[in-house]
Amino acid sequence: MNETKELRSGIYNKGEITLDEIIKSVKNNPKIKNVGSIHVFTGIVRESSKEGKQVKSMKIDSFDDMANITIDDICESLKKKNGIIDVKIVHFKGDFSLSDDLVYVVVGSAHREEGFDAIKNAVDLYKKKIAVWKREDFIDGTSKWIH
Amino acid sequence: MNETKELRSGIYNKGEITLDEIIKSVKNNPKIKNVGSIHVFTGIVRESSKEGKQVKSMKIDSFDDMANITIDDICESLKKKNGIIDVKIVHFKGDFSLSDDLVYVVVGSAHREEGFDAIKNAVDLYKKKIAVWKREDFIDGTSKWIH
Amino acid sequence: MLVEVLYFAEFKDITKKDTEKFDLSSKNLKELIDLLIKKYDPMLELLLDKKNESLSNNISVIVNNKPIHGQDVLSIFLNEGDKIALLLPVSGG
Amino acid sequence: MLVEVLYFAEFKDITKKDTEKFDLSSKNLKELIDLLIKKYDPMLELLLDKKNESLSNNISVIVNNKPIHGQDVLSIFLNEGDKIALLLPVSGG
Repeated sequence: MNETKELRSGIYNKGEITLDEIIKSVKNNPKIKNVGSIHVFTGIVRESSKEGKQVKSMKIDSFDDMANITIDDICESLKKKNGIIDVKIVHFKGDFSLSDDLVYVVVGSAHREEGFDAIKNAVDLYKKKIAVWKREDFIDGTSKWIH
Repeated sequence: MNETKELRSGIYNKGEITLDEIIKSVKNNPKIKNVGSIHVFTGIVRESSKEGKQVKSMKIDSFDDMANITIDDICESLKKKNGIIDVKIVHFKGDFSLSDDLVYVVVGSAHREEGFDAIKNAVDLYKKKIAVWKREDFIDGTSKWIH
Repeated sequence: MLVEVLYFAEFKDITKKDTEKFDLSSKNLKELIDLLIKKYDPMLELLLDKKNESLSNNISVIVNNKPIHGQDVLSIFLNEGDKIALLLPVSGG
Repeated sequence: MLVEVLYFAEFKDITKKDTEKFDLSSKNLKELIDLLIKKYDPMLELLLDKKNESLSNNISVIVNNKPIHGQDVLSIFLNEGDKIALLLPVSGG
């Protein structure tokens, strides 16, 4: 009897899930024997904004219902590709300090080539599509929602 | 005072280091504030060999001295690329079961594009260059060193 | 007729609320947008295009978790209890 | 003159050893290869080319952790205490 429940992709509060738990969940996939590589992308808070302003902290807001639907769509569409066994996307919301983890994407693939393609794809898709917004709070006291 | 020592890339016995420790070491890099994404590749034991034979277990042998030199070279050359802040490669040796972790590659980069390129690069290079060999042990009792 | 507006990102910062109910007399989105702009000045620039005539191209309208597409979004009908979200372009972390 | 051979992969399986010392009378690699093949039959196929004349293209020679390149590898000189490794193509996990 395996007591580990499959971990649901989607929006979580900051720190509610560890990367380790997501990888363990991929390792519990019934098709894990077909997996030869596990790929991980972790987005973290960088100090320098795109315009070069110095970031002090970050706020992530999410329309959970819509974001969860889109995250599931992205994972399911990528799992249909040849050699992609599992895809998990966990995006956090809340208040973040420098270098805090914002998002985890984990892909289990038969061979590494498919895995590299799929994780890049997954990141591009969640950045464009899921109903999540980030606000950079700068050291000069100003703030900006990024679009 | 930060008591965490920088984790050395190289050859280790199976399970001697966890992925979590490597990621923590990247997060302790003095330039971590410049990092926006952390990329991970984990190679694990797949049940099906390239010729389709069913794998039961795997043996990894390593020429530690040479492999450690080459791993350092790969990490240092990639860290010279624009936007690449840290690169760690940990390759295990010993006896492995299905789905056991064989190797970790971790890249910390300013932006994700450089990170995706660098980790693919790192994996291609270690596969081609480091003095490590794998033997697949099949369920029919035969074995084969892969070259 | 009561409808509920869900606020995210800038809208949450402006209103300091997660959601808010509005009582509409007509049944279309335009009345709701007018009420929002009347109550919260900074919404004008976010919601309308430069001529203040139609919805900004930046805004996606979601009603009961369904995206609304089409040319004339302002004139779509709303129903009692609808949950409306007005979304600016997303920016995942 | 004693030299030490380091065994990896197939060579370790064949010899059941990590390292082994050999006493050479001449000072070149050819004598060592001949001794290895004489002691361990299966090494012939791994070490030499199809005509059994020169080292297989698959083999890289490492002496004291330095790769040896060049056309005529078999005639390179060895010194007392050298550590020699004969490597088949690598295959990281």
